[in-house]
Amino acid sequence: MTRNANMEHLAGDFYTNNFAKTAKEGSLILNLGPQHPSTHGVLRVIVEMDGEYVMRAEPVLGYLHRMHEKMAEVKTAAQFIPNMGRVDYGHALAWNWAFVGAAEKLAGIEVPERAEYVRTITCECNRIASHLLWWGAYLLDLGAFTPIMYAFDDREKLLDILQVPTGSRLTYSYFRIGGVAQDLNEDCLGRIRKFIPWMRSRLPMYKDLVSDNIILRKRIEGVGVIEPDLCRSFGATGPVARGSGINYDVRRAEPYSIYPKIDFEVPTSELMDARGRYDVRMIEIEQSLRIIEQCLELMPEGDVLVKGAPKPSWKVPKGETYFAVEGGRGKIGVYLASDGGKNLYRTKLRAPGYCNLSLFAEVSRGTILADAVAILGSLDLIIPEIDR
Amino acid sequence: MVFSWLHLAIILFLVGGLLFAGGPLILSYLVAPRARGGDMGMPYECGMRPYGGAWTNFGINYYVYALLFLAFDVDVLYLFPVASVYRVTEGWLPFLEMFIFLVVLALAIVYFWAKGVFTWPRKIS
Amino acid sequence: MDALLKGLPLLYLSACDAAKTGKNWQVFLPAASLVPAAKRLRAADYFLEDICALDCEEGYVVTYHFAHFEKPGRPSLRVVVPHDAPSLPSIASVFGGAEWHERETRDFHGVIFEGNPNFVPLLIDPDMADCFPLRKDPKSRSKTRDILEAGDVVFCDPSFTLMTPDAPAAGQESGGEKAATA
Amino acid sequence: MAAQNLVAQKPDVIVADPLLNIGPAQQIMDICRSMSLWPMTFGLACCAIEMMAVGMARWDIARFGAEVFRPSPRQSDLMIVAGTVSKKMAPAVVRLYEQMPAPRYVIAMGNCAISGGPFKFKGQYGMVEGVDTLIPVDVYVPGCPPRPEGLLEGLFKLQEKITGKRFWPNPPLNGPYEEGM
Repeated sequence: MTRNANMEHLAGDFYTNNFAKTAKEGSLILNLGPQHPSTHGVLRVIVEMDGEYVMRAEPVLGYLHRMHEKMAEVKTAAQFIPNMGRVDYGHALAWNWAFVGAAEKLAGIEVPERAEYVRTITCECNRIASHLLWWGAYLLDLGAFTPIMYAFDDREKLLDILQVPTGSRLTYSYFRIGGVAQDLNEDCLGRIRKFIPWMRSRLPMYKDLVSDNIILRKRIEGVGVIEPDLCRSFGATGPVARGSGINYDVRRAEPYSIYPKIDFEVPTSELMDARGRYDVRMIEIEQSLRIIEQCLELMPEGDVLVKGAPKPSWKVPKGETYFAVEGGRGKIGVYLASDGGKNLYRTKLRAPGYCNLSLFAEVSRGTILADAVAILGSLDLIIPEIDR
Repeated sequence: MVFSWLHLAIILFLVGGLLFAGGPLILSYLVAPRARGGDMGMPYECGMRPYGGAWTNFGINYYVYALLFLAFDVDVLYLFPVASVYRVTEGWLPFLEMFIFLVVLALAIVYFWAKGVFTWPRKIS
Repeated sequence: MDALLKGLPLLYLSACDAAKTGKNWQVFLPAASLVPAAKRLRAADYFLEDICALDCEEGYVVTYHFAHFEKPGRPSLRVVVPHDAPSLPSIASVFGGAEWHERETRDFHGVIFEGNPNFVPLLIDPDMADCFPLRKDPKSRSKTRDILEAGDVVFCDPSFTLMTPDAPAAGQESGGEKAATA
Repeated sequence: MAAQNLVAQKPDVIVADPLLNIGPAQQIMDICRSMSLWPMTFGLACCAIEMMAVGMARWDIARFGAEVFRPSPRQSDLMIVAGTVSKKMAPAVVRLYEQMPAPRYVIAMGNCAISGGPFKFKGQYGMVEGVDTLIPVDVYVPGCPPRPEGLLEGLFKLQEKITGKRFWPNPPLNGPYEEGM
């Protein structure tokens, strides 16, 4: 059937024309486009379909490019911290930590002991909230509406806890260079202590309600198999790599802050498919609870901001540095280069979602569209982190 | 043809049905404001301009599903008369006959199942 | 690390102080030996973390950060490309993930990577594909030696003057223990 | 209202008045419309998560009729622009707005959608500063991201704009809830 490309309405745009150059004649080219319920924001995937099968997929990015790296050049180090809360609103505190840690590493600033513990507790709480957000949204992709209600119910409890010290619900700018902005008062610590048993009582119910549900198991088992070598070739880290049996966690590989003193395991799964990634994230929620518990006991007294902490007009000293943190989605890296000027000379943000998504084209070749959506959800994507 | 109240009821019922279905359509056509122009006429594809028409050829395995549906559609056709008289029959014989009729049809599903029509393996071409 | 890159023409090889710069090795390469070095790193099971271009006076310093799942340490390969003709061979054939990193560097700095399988703008709108936002205007660029750490030099090609501190005052060799993790 | 937005400049995009335009009937129609606004899932960035939180059990937008988040513009009459609109996304926003049947309303949620918000700086190259330069906006909900209560208040403001009357009690200004305002 000749394709009536002359009709202006069906002419496609720059990316589809570029994609269609190497498309097989007679295959259907679809946009799993920017405005799509399963892309969690504005990720666009062009797929070449043969009936139900996805023959070829190409993610197109940039629909939420917010120029973080350009902003870093016009702002001082302290002014850039709110940006860190908005790069990845799922696990914003990990990005705060990455940027602030990089600046401290470059300037050689020592953070007081209590601030390290406050950072670990809030970052792990944020990781649980991020995993709950992923869990609810992933089940929503696969068509189940109830789990996201439970997930958000628990997540709201966490947001109420984190809202007290940080002041916002989602886009935190709570860390400062040299410590944190505010201490965790008794009320907040009490709530965290009450939250841990509550969450532990919920996880078995999640396991019965969802994890062992035959429909979910049929949808994600054997779907989206990612070999370890593929992870290595595309640089996938975090639960995506751990779901393929790679025991790599930045908290263990490049230990920072007080993680060496905390006893927790790094869950990996040999299943290498969407089920493996699902199990890894669910176990990580329990591990984060264990970390928070130990931090609550070991936390010393003291102030949370180092004496003479840098003022907002503080200039980052000359030199370059690279600091990596384990975020909810993988290895978050911040590369700072400064020539001693008022603003940072160059800031490069290494987003885990960016590398995890780059292997989607490879993994989704030849699957049916429903599985491609299940693979996309299992990669746990937050689009502003990918587009930066 | 003798006119009886039953016919009137049927006609009224027909008109009621038409009104019930057509009413909201006509009403909304009259009362609702209408938006026109811009990309209203363009097929919606996640906010992007679609590439090429959707008039492409389909995979063969959909044809098999159509066959299966047809088999069971006709099957139900035969069950209607049986259902209407089933109450007055007695003994197990009619049930047994119907059971054999259904088992023969179920063989079609077993055959397709064995051929792997219901599994959608990954096609790495 | 030097064992890994033996036999390749290098410009400069130095071990850096990981506590401050986060990197263990810093290798300046000519553009020609980029792909062979990437192949060796791929064979040694390193994965590409990211590609980041630094706009300095001498040109764009394109830095490839690598990391390893088992072995700690972060080697970084650096290539200096001139401002007027910024082009490099693509390593997308070796590391699949490099295709996006290279397209992003092209979007921000305009560095051309030959051999990239799908070299269209990735993050920037195709209509304004040539705005190259992260390019600095010439007067606000600073020298590479102001930013980059020299580290303790293992090998330095005589022709390579980028990192040699011009004035003795700037010759602060940062000692740093020799993190010779290959 | 911002300077002429893009859609207003397009001569062929018009919303024709209904054939049968009887005042009281339209008022009843407006009350029904405002009580069953179907928003389109158009979450762009951080505000999308707050929009999801509004749909969930704690803030429960279902009490006000707007629970059904339709993915397609064809079946929705309220577009909540929740997040930053980049220049690459601008044509898609305009196209989605034009593909919505009349009557259609727009809530600009979050500072990015209102005026570019935190990403407005000198030398900014990739973002549309304010959705009202693209499409006509009915209600602006400030905040970065606005709290779910803020979005609910925005929905009430839109319902008030459609019907001219506020149906829900005003938020307690100081102290406990005050009777009818």
